[in-house]
Amino acid sequence: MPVHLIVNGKAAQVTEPIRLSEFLAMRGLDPDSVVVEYNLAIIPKEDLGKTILKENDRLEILRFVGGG
Amino acid sequence: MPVHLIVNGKAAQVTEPIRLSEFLAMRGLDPDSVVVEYNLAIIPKEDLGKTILKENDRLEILRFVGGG
Amino acid sequence: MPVHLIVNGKAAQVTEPIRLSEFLAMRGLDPDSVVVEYNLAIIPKEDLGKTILKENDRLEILRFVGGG
Amino acid sequence: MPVHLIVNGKAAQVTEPIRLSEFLAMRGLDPDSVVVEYNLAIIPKEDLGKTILKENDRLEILRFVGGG
Amino acid sequence: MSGGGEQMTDELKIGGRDFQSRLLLGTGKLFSDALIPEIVTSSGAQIITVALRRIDFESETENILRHIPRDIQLMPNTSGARNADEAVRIARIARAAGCGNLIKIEVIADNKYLMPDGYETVRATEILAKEGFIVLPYVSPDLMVAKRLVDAGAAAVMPLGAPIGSNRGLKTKELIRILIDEIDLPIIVDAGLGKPSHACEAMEMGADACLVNTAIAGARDPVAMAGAFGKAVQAGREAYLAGPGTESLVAAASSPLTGFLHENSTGAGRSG
Amino acid sequence: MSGGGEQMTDELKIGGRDFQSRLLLGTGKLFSDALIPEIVTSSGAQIITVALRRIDFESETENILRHIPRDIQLMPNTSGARNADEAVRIARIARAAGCGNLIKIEVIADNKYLMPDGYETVRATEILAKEGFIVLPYVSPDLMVAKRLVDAGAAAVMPLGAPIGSNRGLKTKELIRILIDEIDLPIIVDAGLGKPSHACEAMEMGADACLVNTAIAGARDPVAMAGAFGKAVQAGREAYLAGPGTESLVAAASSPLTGFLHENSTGAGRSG
Amino acid sequence: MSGGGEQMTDELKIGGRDFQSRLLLGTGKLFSDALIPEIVTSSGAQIITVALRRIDFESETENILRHIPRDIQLMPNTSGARNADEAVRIARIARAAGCGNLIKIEVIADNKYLMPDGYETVRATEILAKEGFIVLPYVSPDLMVAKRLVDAGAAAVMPLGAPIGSNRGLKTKELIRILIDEIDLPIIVDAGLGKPSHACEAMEMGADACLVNTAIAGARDPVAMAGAFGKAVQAGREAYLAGPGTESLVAAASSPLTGFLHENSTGAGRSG
Amino acid sequence: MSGGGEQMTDELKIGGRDFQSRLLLGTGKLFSDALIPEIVTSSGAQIITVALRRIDFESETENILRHIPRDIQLMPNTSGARNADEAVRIARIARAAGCGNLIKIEVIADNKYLMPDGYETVRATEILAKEGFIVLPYVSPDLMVAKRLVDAGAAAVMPLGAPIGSNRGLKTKELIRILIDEIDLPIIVDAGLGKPSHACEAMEMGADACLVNTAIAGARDPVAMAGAFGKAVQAGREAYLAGPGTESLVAAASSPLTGFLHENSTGAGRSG
Repeated sequence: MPVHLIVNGKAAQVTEPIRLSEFLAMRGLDPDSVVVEYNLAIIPKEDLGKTILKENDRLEILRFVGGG
Repeated sequence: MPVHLIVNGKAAQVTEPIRLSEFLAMRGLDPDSVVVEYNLAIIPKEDLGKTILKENDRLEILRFVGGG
Repeated sequence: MPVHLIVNGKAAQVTEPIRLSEFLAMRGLDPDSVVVEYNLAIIPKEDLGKTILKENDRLEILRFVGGG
Repeated sequence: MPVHLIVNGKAAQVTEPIRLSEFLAMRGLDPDSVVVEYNLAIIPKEDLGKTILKENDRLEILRFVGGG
Repeated sequence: MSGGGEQMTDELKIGGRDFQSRLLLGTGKLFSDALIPEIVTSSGAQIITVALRRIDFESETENILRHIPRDIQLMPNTSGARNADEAVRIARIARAAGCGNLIKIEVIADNKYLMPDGYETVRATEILAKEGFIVLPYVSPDLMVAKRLVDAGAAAVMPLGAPIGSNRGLKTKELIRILIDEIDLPIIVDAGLGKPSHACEAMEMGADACLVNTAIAGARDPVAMAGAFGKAVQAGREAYLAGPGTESLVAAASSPLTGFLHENSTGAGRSG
Repeated sequence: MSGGGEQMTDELKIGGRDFQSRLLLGTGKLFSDALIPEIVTSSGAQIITVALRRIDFESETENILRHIPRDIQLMPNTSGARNADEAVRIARIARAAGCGNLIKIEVIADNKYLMPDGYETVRATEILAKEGFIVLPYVSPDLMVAKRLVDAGAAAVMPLGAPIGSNRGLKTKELIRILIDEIDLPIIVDAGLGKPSHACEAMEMGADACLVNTAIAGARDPVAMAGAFGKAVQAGREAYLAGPGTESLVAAASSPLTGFLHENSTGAGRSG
Repeated sequence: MSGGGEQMTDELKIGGRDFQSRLLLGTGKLFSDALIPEIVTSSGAQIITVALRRIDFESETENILRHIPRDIQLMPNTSGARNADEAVRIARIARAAGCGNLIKIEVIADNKYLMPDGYETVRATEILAKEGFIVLPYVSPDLMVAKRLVDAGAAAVMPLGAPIGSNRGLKTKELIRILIDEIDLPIIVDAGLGKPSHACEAMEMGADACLVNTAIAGARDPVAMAGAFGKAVQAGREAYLAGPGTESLVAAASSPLTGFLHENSTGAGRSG
Repeated sequence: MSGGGEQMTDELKIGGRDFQSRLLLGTGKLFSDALIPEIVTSSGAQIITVALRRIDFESETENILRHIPRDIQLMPNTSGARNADEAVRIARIARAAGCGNLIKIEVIADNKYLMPDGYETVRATEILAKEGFIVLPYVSPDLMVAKRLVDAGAAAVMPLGAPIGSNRGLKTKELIRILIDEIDLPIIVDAGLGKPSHACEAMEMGADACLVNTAIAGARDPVAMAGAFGKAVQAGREAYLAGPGTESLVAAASSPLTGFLHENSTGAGRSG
């Protein structure tokens, strides 16, 4: 059963409840270079494998970029 | 019996309960050229004769001056 | 016999020796609105009719224009 | 017989015709630290001993100082 | 901020009233209030600020109002106020005293540079606008404060050009320019203008008016200086409406570029 | 360099004639010479420059002089001259043409910035002053050149504020200030003034007059801009005579420093 | 704001850490983040700002952090925040991401001039300082806002010199001077500095540091420009500590005033 | 006037010799000549001016030359000269005294502002260049004088930024800019630079070098100030070569314009 998510403000879905670390891997993202906010809470790198995505979860996947 | 007042932030007194208009006259002030705040309420010129000073009244007697 | 002139820095000629006033008229110029230098001498308006152009004369015909 | 000189614009005199090098020594000046103009000609250091002061000579004794 | 249009109808609108003059006068520090009528005449000013102070029983001073011509619009200020509440209290007294409902908000808690407090000024503006005052707040030229003043119901925004009384000129030009561009209210440059050329420059940039006090009161001849400011403000306004030409880094001849007597001249310069 | 005195008699003296207006006008680059009468009226100018050029037989152009009101003092310039001799020649032609003996010397050999040649200008001034001309030389603001112009018999010195036609303003203030202080002739700032505030500032510094051309001719509305310059020059002059106050780095209250309602207040600031 | 003292120990103290360099770098708009190490080296900077943004899944972009040398102090900014709450949220994410507790508050709701919102900035500063952040707020140079930031627990105040990215220079000098005089926190001029001379001037006035981004990123050679800014900031700081001489309106000979060969000379000038 | 190119080879060429430093030092008004070695070291200067004066038999003063390091290029000036002939005489004495053939021409007849005399300076340059001197004339920033100096054989042109010793800064920017653009010789700004930022700005504009005296000698700590000027001149030079970005009237975000957390954001601003 598909899981519906809001990722960076847009609708997204995965086919089954997977771990956050798996989601990042699917998107080709290195956990070391992103910051993940999961339902408004920041997830430490070491906990990415413990969190399992469920219906209506909201994800913000962020990165540091150049800024002044 | 003397009446104690605070006039422009300083202690003052009159020997008996008098009218505001009389108080101004005693101080040599023309009612047309001052603004009187009596216990935080502004007293219209025409009411200066109706107000009788009583113990602990607070008066602010003000005037317009040059300002930028 | 043609008369060769230098007018405002350029070669010009007239078919015969004519007066300066006639030359101006041929060019459609009002003597009142121009200044004429004839062989480096300024010709007063009243003398324009007295001066007869001859071979190799140099004319500067000038006018006042806007300037700062 | 005294010799009259103009030294740096002022009258001066020495009791007898002496050498420029002697004159400098009398004034306590190190020949290495001054520049001497003798009757409008600059005297090289090595010639200071060859020049003998005579009546009406004009001397400029100069030095380098701070300047911008 | 202002549009252009026919000069005939180029009026400053404040609180529903039209003013021909774009110079507002402060009356502080004059060596005699008796100069006011002459200063009003020479400057052409139609709006004048006054302050409210406690009577000093020890010294006899006159009422300044008797020197101010009848047809002049009074604009009491709230000087002396250190926060919004004090400013509101002063405004109410001034109105009750019959000075009308125009009020210049001035909230200052800094004694050295007399810099206004934008936050408290917004608060006071909000309260007084609701009570029907025509509120002209004196502020630092800060865009976000100005936007809040718009929301609070201000009738104009009065940014400072330099500290009060410093005569230093239009030192905050960069920020005032932004207010003129972004704020849809009259922008009146207040404080710091020390010479007529400063006021003229503010007007050329598109400011809607200038308020001047110290530069006039501190001149050797205040009446003549008031006249000078009046003309300079008008000059700046007219220049703004006339649409100035552009600047260029190199020269551009003002006399024709054909040479005077040089064949094929591509131009020997000439001036203007 | 002028003193002060009663405004009634505050006139600009050039070559023995008195002028009420301290704004001189250039006439180059106007889109129509027919604007001149209106520009003269709006600006109040009494002295106007014109240039002399070869007739172009191909294009019909009018004589500018017919647009210049009778009572205006003409001041032909020597634009186009690259050296003293050419300037002298132009001056003589202009006088012979009946334009009077006022002449603006302009000797320029630089085509990009149109910077005047001080050395040749001094030479031309010397020759023409001896011939009875009233000579107004246009120069860079160089003190030693100005001193030589005094010796050469100039009637005024006209330093540039910025390159001709650049509209950049009073960029040479520092050097013009020195001329005003040291040269005992009228100092007329010529070239570069782009806005009325620039001219106003020059006058406040003590310049005796300003000559403006491009800033007026290049405005969207030259007549209105001329009026603005006229007022600004007057404002600056009046401010100079009125004796401006001094600048200060900190604030100086313009409303009284006793607080409004604070006991023992040493003063909460207030504005102006 | 800083005192003087031995240059050996002239360090910028921010949040309990000492920095030798007084130039802070922004990293926006570089054509390649790979330039960062060279820019850091040439400039000597020890504090660097970064921003936080959503991943764009469509375009592959690198993590900027891998280009930033280990010993550099990161200072994330809250750009993108339109109010205090958003700024607080970004700050918390940045800290959670391991960037340390230094945070530059930037709250902007104006899209044209990018002017910061002082009111919201004070609010965010208050919240974050309580949570243990070292807060460096970016603001307009307003004294009363700066005083509130002191009360709110800011570690420094960062006033703008001109709008972000405008390269216009130290246009708010007049107001920054007041902050330097009155605020007992490091004053770091941020935004608008377009050339090394602008940063140098800020430091000479007594600013404690400068933050530069656009002027370096937009140069033809950003590495060389970063070096130039590094030297200029140091030069300005050293000049401030060295105690500059005073200005004078007239000249003061730098060579001795006795004439060279003139009897009784009271001095023919000479230069420097 | 210089091109760009590799910094390795970015040298100032004067009279056939290459200099790495672009800061020239004056030595007047130091409270002790014994400071010179330290000032030379801190500033990195390689060219130093000295003046020539009559011995004062009443007061014992040292020879300044013994304080000037061996490898430094001396540049005597002709201060005290009031005309070309005197300048020529001083130059010849200086050379005869073994100071080499570099000479700074300085001809001044004005005692208040110490403004140089361009005409006499050109004459002296002509004579001395023919005699094999490397001539560096100090002048007002006048384009036509500078052109004559080129023709006269000058090795550089040294325009003033403000009156000698005034510390007023780069007040003649507008005119120096023109020299830099038009004159094909090194332009060395001399006189008036009061702070490192002034020198930095001159270099950013493209000046080839700066000569500083009073600002260093008059500082509380001349050695530190000399160091500051050295760095500022280098910073300005590097910035010039690095190609600064352009100025803009509005802001340009330095952090990315996508919002932080706003869907479809067209950008909430952010700084730099």
